[in-house]
Amino acid sequence: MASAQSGTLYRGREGMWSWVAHRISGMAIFLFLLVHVLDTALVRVSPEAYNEVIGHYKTVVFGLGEVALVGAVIFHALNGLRIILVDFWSKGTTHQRKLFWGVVIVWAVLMAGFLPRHLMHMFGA
Amino acid sequence: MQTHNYDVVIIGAGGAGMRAALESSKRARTAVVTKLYPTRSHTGAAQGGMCAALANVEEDNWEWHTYDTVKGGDYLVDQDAAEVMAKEAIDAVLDLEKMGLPFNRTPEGRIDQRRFGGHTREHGEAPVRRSCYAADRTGHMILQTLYQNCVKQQVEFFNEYYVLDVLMTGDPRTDEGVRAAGVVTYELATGEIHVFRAKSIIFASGGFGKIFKTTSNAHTLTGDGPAMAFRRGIPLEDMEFFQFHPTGLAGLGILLSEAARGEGGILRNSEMERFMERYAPTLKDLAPRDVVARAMANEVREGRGAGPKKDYVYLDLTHLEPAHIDAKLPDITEFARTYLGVEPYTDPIPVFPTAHYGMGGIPTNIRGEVLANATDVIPGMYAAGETACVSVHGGNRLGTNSLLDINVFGRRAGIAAAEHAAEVDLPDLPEGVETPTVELLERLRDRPATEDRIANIRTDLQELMDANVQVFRTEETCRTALAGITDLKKRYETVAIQDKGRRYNLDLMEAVELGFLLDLAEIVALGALHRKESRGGHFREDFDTRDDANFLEHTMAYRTLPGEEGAEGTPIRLGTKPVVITRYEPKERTF
Amino acid sequence: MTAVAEKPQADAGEIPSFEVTMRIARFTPEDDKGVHWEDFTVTMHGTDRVLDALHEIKWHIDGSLTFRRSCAHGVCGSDAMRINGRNRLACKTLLKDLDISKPITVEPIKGLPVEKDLIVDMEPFFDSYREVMPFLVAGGQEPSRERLQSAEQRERFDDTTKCILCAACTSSCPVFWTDGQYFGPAAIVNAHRFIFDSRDDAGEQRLEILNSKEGVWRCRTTFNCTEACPRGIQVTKAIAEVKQAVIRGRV
Amino acid sequence: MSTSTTSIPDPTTRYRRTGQRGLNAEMLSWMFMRGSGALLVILVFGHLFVNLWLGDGVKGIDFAFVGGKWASPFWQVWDLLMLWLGLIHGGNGVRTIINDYARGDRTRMVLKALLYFAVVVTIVLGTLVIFTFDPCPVGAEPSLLPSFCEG
Ligand SMILES: Cc1cc2nc3c(=O)[nH]c(=O)nc-3n(C[C@H](O)[C@H](O)[C@H](O)COP(=O)(O)OP(=O)(O)OC[C@H]3O[C@@H](n4cnc5c(N)ncnc54)[C@H](O)[C@@H]3O)c2cc1C
Ligand code: HEM
Ligand code: SF4
Ligand code: F3S
Ligand code: FES
Repeated sequence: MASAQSGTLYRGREGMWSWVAHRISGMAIFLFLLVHVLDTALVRVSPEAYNEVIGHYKTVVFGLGEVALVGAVIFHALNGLRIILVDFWSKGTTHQRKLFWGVVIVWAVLMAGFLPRHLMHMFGA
Repeated sequence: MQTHNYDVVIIGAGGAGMRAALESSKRARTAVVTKLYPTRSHTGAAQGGMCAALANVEEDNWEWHTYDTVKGGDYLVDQDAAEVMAKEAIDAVLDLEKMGLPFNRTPEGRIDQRRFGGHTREHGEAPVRRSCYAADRTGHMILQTLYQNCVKQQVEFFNEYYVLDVLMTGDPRTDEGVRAAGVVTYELATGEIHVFRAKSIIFASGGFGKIFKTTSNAHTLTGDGPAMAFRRGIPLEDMEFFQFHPTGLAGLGILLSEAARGEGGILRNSEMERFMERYAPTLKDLAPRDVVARAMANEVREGRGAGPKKDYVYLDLTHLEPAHIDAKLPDITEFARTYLGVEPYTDPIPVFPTAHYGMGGIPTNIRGEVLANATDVIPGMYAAGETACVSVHGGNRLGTNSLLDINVFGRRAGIAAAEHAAEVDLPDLPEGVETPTVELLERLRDRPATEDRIANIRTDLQELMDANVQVFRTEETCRTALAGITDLKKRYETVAIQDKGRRYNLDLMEAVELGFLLDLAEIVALGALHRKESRGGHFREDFDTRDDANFLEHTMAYRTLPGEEGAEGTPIRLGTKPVVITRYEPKERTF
Repeated sequence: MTAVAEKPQADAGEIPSFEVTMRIARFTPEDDKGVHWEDFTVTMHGTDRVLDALHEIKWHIDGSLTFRRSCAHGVCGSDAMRINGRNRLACKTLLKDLDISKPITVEPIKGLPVEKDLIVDMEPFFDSYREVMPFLVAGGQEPSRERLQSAEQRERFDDTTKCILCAACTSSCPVFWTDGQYFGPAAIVNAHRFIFDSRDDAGEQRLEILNSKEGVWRCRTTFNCTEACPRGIQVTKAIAEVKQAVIRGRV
Repeated sequence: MSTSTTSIPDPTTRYRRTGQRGLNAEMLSWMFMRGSGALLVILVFGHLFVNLWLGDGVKGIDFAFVGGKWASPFWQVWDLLMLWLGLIHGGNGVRTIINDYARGDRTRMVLKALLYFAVVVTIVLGTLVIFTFDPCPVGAEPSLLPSFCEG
């Protein structure tokens, strides 16, 4: 019996890709959250330990990671709201595609606001 | 090989088959054997509606309906059958409603009704609103509703099993006391042969429109039922009567329901003239199909066709409100958009007659029992639907009467088959009943490769039939067709298939189906040659009037016995059967 | 008459013929080649559909190419397949609407076991359908005439009556691909058809059936089903309505 | 041969299911995802806003900053809610993902066990930290501590 899974990638549209992104971002945030709680727990060990670990967050690599994380959180949150609208608002399903592009635009705006400031904090004066 | 024992075996799961199954499975152990998943049956393609004199929107009664049916069928209708159908139509519609069919509704919440070609009040005075409908998806809803109820009743289906042979206890042409015994089937998924023993068999295998090239019929409508019945010695009735539906999408044959005209659509020629006013002053665009189809073909012949090749006319809906079109004709307007790129709101749709419905088929009486000849029945054999010829459609079927036919006579056949099964024992089958089928398949499968293809033969057949046995026929064209078919049959004897596998061998099945088509096409052409008159869907240019003195009778085509000589060098012997006339004496048809 | 002066622009056969390459996922259970791509180049015409191209191949090049089809105009639901990565009916997809400069990929629908070439096993699909009680259950005294239903009540479930059980939706659903137990959009659509029928009395039973582990909650609103449905049914909307009905505990 | 008429079972029997009335786990989980999601929007954005936007952004985060926040019961409750909701929401989401992709019952069991373990440990740990947190641990280098520790 042939595998049912073979073949080309399914060419879904906004609905499918937003779901993929939602899933990936959710998973990423969750993993980060696990780590984040652990590192925050270091405040119980000693201020030095905490500050040392948290110091890593202030490096460039982590700074960029932070950007990705914030991007993921914002997307996940906005798209989560879109999903809630699709589920509970009677016109949500009709407008899902518009809602998706709304999410993208709001995401871009928020990121555009956050990025310069964050980078400024990271590298800046 | 596997053997199954049932009381009733139903061949086909279209409207007729499933309506029969709903009755029969309540009363007897029933198997429905179908080459398609039930919901793929072509009943689902029917659009316009199903007539019954419910009188929900205006005065109507079943006698007017009977009259219209008889007149529409050009008096070749068996009037006892037409009465049964028109009378039981009302319950048939109400039954479907109770089963859940979502009919369109009147403001009072009753089943809505609309006009349809040939349906009139007061014996032809004016069009009447008689067709019960669900948008332009009535057939779809009927098929779904029947399937849903089969699921509810847990009817046993054998899906994608091809019935390839029917078994009786003898040969109905020669033996006495012949009765039904079973069917031989081919399981598509495995290539295995299954024999179903049965006390009653119901043919409900649909039409055979694929003998023509331009047709509204599905690829799978290859007349398997009538062809295998014929090969086993059962006669076929009135096969020369084939209906050409006026409004097929030009070049494609996809149907645009008569409901388009029922809702106000108008046929126009290249000069945008409403030409039906000339051919049928009273009913105009809603005259019976044979009249309209011929009028259209005539416009094209006389040079008033539209398009670059001047080979079609227009169906004009542009004067209708888009909202009205969307509510009442959503699917067919979508067909025009999808397949021809025409926007029906603003542009007229190119249409031309398309082969649509075979009035003829396996002869039955009003209980659905199959006839061995003009008088005797074969106990345990039943037929219903397009495959059968009761004959309620005579020379020309009225729109909506087929969905009615499958429900009324499907039900009758189902009940009769189950009742018969309760009274008799399962007949014994000798060893090796499947051998002819196995040999047929092996022959097709094992032939050495050839240049020629099954598809080429089929295309040649369809083009031959379109050119010679379509809306207009003459002695000469019928003879051309017969000679052509003889040649094609020779080619068919040697042609090879390519797929040699066992599982899902549709290549092989198409080859078998072509064999059926060739047999049926020959019967159609021979019948057309011999009926030297014009009546209903059969129009002979060399005999352009109806001739009741000589031809007010059904044609019966029998397969010749070994050694017997057939008509015109074919393996077919022609006979007749009287038409049942109860109260409507034949009159000239005017519309 | 409004249309007298107008000339329709589209004519069958007007668009010239063209060459197109069909890249088809082949699988024969009787050899050990597994699933593999095969290319066929055919000459097609104006209004030809993908189904016509498949026929051209089957009838004139390779008779063993196997696929289901019947009505050839999008009403029987036989020929759902994955064309250029999306589920469509082959008989409703015009070649000229695809990019014919590249090969057109044709694969069986996803998530159901492939039996041969483009044919999949439909039984799991129909099993789910049968499980949602897809039939009218009307209690009470059987009326002698029809049951009354207002035009608005009839309109309430009109969309979902159009389903032709082609499986394009269910086999486009990412949840169904990974979890074949999920009822799938088609079954929910057909439950919706009865849940919202004013004549029906078994809505609560159906809601119960769909309020299960493999029921409506598995749907993650990816909308692939809605995009795939050849009948234009608002599938995700129907699912959302069923979810709401389950939450409220009634229709 | 006895192929007499067979009795046909009542079609509705097959469908008379017992149990599973009203609420069930999948539905609760579905509603919870939406409810917690909506709350998390406020919590997470508030958190990000305060931590990454106000003041010096990420640069400003250190023991003193955290200590300063948790001195206030408001932020304690805020972070606690965020911790619980976030982890249960995320954990439930990952559970769905595991259900979707894990082939075979064993893998699924193992993965889910790991997940539940991680979620429980993290929640317990996080809760403890928030409540037992001492912003001014004795003996720590004073410069690292929040300003109010002095004296
Ligand atoms: C496009 C179109 C529109 C129409 N519109 C209307 C309308 O508006 N009103 C109206 O009254 N009529 C209409 N008709 C006519 C009507 O729909 C058909 O005549 C009728 O539905 C036939 O039903 P049936 O049950 O006899 O056959 P079908 O529905 O064709 O079913 C045939 C069944 O037989 C099975 N079968 C065939 N061969 C075999 C075999 N060898 N072994 C096993 N199974 C087999 C098939 O699988 C199928 O299940 C229309 C027809 C068409 C084509
Ligand atoms: C910030 C506000 C948030 C909102 C509005 C939100 C919303 C949602 C919603 C509605 C779902 C359900 C999706 C579905 O059923 O299809 C979901 C799933 C999920 N969320 Fe969130 N969420 C948020 C924050 C988080 C956080 C902080 C995490 C990580 C800890 C997270 C991890 C997940 C995961 C892993 C899934 C499962 C994804 C899937 O099944 O595909 N979410 N979220
Ligand atoms: S809902 Fe649409 S896609 Fe799904 S089976 Fe029905 S018709 Fe096909
Ligand atoms: S594709 Fe699947 S996830 Fe839901 S919206 Fe359609 S059922
Ligand atoms: S062949 Fe019937 S839907 Fe395509």
